[in-house]
Amino acid sequence: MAYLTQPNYVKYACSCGLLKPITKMYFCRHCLKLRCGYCVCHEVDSHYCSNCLENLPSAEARLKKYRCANCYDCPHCFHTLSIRATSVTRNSEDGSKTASKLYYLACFFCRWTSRDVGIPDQASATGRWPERENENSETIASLIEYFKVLALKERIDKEKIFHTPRRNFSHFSKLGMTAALVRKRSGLPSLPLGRDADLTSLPTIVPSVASETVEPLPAEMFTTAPDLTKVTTLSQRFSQPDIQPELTSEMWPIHKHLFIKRSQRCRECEHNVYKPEYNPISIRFKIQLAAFYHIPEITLLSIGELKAGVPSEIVVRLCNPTQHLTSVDFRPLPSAMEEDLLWERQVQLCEERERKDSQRTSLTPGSLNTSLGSSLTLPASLTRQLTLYEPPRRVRLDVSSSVQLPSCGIVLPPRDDAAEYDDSAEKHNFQDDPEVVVWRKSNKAAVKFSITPDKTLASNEEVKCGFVLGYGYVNTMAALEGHKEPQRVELQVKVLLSLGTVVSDE
Amino acid sequence: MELQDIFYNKQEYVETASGNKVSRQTVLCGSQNIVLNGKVIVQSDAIIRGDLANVRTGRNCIISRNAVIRPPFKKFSKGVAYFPLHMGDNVYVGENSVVNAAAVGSYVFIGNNVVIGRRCILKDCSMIEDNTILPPETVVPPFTKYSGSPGLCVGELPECTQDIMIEFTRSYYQHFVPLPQPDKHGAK
Amino acid sequence: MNKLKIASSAVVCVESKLKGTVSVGSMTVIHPKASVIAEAGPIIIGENNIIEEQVVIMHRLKDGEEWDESRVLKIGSNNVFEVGCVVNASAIGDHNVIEAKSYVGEGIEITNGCIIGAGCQLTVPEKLQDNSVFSGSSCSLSIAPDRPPAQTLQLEFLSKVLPNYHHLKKVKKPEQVN
Amino acid sequence: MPLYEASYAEKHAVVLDLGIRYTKFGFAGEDSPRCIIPTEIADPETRQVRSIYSYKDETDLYSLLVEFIHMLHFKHLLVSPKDRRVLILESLLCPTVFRDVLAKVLFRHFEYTKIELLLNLGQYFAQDLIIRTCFVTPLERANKFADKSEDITAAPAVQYRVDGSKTITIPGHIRETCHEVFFERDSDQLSLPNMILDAIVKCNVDMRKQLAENIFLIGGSSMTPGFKYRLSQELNHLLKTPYYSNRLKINKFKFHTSRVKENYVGWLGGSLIGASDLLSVRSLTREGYLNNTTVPDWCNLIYNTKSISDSFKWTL
Repeated sequence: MAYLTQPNYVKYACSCGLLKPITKMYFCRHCLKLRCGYCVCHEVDSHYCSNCLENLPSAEARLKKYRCANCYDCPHCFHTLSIRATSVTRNSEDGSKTASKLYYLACFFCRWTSRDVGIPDQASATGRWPERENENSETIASLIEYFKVLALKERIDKEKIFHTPRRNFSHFSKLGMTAALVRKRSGLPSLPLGRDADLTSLPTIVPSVASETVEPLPAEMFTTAPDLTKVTTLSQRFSQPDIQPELTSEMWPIHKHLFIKRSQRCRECEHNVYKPEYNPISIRFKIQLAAFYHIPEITLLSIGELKAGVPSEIVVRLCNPTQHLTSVDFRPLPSAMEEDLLWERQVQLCEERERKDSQRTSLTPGSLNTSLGSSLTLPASLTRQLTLYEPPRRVRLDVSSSVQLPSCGIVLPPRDDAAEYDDSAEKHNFQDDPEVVVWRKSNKAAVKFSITPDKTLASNEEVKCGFVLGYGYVNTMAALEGHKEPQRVELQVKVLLSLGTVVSDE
Repeated sequence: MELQDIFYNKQEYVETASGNKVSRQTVLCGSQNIVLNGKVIVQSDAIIRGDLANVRTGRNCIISRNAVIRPPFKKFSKGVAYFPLHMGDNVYVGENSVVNAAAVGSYVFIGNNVVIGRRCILKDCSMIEDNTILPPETVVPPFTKYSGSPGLCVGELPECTQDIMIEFTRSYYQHFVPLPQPDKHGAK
Repeated sequence: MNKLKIASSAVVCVESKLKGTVSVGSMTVIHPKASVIAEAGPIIIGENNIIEEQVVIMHRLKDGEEWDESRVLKIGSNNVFEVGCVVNASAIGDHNVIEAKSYVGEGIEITNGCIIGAGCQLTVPEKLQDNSVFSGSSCSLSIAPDRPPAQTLQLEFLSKVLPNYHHLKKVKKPEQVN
Repeated sequence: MPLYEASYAEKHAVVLDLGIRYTKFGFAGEDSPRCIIPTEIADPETRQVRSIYSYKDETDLYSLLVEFIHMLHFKHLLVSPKDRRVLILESLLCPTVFRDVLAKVLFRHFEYTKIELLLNLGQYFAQDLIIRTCFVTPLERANKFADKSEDITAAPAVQYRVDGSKTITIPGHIRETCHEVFFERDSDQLSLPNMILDAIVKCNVDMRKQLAENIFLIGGSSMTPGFKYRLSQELNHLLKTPYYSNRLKINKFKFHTSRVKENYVGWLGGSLIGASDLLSVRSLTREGYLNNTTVPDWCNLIYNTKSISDSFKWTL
């Protein structure tokens, strides 16, 4: 839990240069590199409602504007509204009384109800609540049409400048209605009708008329104070961007915004590092390559008293989460200059890759205009897009202490879930140096080493130390990809420990 | 940072055969209706209202000081009913928190001073931050973090939350040890 | 003078703490671990109230004051005090809901039909408007069109079930406690 | 069926208006933004909420923007940003650093395909006075209370509740004067009405009358009650001062009334453009970005070439 509530004492350097706790990192089994939420590509996997926990297929979700059809949020406090029933007795025509139930929406937090704003009670609990229409949507739709024609006109004018007219340059005009239908079906805004459309007849729009008279404020503004319980707050207004009610009596229930499940993809090899199951309540995964399950975890166990310039002992616990025996060793961090060089090399690699990629795509690197021209002829997605890479950052390990690392490597046995229930103390025959290994327990080992906070540190300044952790990793992917034996590789990761602040001498 | 040892007074706690450690300073009303499924810690002044309806917790749960576990009620046209409250495995309930939920999944973290309103449903691998007020009937989906008043989703939890919670509750149990008794083993 | 007066139909669990002169009206339920502390003067609790566990209702003695039999804190009827709320109000009317872990400071007069939302901390001395609803981290105020419904059904259930599990405080006639 | 697939793969363009205080974000071709949220994000390191514009340097801005746009996509819009087109509405006074970093974030981090930058969107609707640079930083709520008239008797005070522990009394004169900042004449003669008149003075004589009769106010601040009234009063007043009366031969001002809420008119303009085909003609593609690594800027002469100005004129 330390990971959920405490500050992150132990950080690993991701291959993109950022420092993150191990729980927020991934390990790409294909590139054998660490990734983090920052340097993977996030994709929306599925949409679901956080209240009814129902999945919505993405096409349907898009149609519903990514909101749940059945669940509503309170427009007052944004908590989910509950449906409440009241029973009413109605006098039917023959004089007998029939009891029936009527439903309304109520917020159990701020006690707002749909009755407050005059929404009539509904006869069925799942009944469709009345919706408000944006009164401007029609005007805006006609404006959109107008602009499409304008834009098309301009495009054709441009073409006259840049290209000699070509027949059938547009895929859409070639297929005419079919293409339009396809677009419509996929829920995209329809494109202009094509070059053959009659450009002389612009859709008529009513131009806005300016007026000289401006309404002054009503006189009550200066005499009566507004009742704050009846005026909405800014966040209440902005929760309904199209209506933006100013009075609480105009607030309507808001369709609950959907939540998403995301999958994450390594940008380098395009394999998924994380893919959730479709079911919103499932906590399982289709693909789960969290670093937590692949690289040795380091936890701080104890820290001696930290005084500037005085050596102190720290104990860390190493844990091997994999099913394979591994060995770890400690190496000093590269110097600032080496780090600079490493980083420059990385950036260069990234640029090279980009250059190669851009040569591979059919487009010749040219001016802005050529790319303009090409995007005219082909819809963007028809060509394989050129990828831009994000250059890694320089790892910023600002350590403020020197470390005396253990010189020997440490072997960590594989993870054994059954060991948790096995109370008989297992005996490993590891030849450990008692000066290094404090204790061992199944796949874990506690290791101590000495650090010396820099002499220059004032009291209350933070002590950080770092090292490079080398570890063996058994690549089972290789076995799947046709190699007979799982490949054993030696990997490295830079680790930064935040040890707390220097104690003053008094 | 690994948990430090948490000491308790040996006289104050009762340890059951299944490893539950329950303080004598708690109010377990209707104890015949309360099931603690093993290695559960119930700390001083916690209240579990088994008299209202059944309460069942999974393995390796921690119920901190002053927490109240209280089955929720619902009004019907003919009367009220209290619903049983089920809690999964490896759940942590922080100090001074009130849990009125209908269901709490496994690997759930509830911070200190939290109010979980009536009939809330906390799904597996979710987290409620300190001082959150979760209004009645809130549903907290997996891998989300709720905070504020009213509690709203403020973030996501790491994908390995399940193992983080297992690790945490297990090590909490391991570090929850009786005070060393100086008269008997003064040396240690 | 510590006098305890409990109406015969009231349910007051033994694990609750009543201190000072407290009178509990009929059908009122006091859960275990609730405290009603009358320091400055008597507390008179009306009918059909629910006082849940860890609730603290305090009639606090201010500096330099002494017990005054005539300084009564009156709590009306049909109020619900939810788990862990702390109430130092100077008066409480009827049909109020003081939700879990809320705090009502001294000098506040709770009228009728008010809801103090969970976790709200009210400290400015004032007389609340009828049907005030406070909620959220900033204690935003709105005025409800009507008061919250009475918890009659819950009271019925509790007064049936609690005696099966708890020893009750019963006082036939005013009892002298040292 | 390449065409069929293509149109499936083609994604809805998004329109982003990063205001100083509030950000409007939504899909092109829709009548209102999907969300209006404060332009701020919790700093990934310190968890402190910071405005995007409070950046210290380029790297800082880069991380803030990455976090912010990530949040916009995965919490509000719920679509993947990859291979999407985005239309950015930017202020005239947007710093170059901000533009460049934004482009870098969008292309490199989120892998957008195309970015379109738009300036001054009001034009197509009516006329070109855009009040979006000014934002008062009062109590948020002050927006609601303040009023603009020059009446001398102060409006009644308002009791504003802050938490359960404090009540703030907002005196009437504050309610009335907190927006005075727009109308104050400082040493540079830069009050809002001055700026409007100066803009008109700088225009061609033939256009002046037309401009003055087509004032269109957009931006959240112009939504305060009485704003328009006060502005018209001020304008008419200033017109009578010798400075302007010598230069301007206008006798009246006319205002347009927006059909939608003023604070997202700018966004709506973007949405209209985004829905049309203009986007594909005038946008900056990944390839273009790779070759130049700069973003076209209206004030940079390289980009402000004749052909583009021509087409702008044409659309006017």
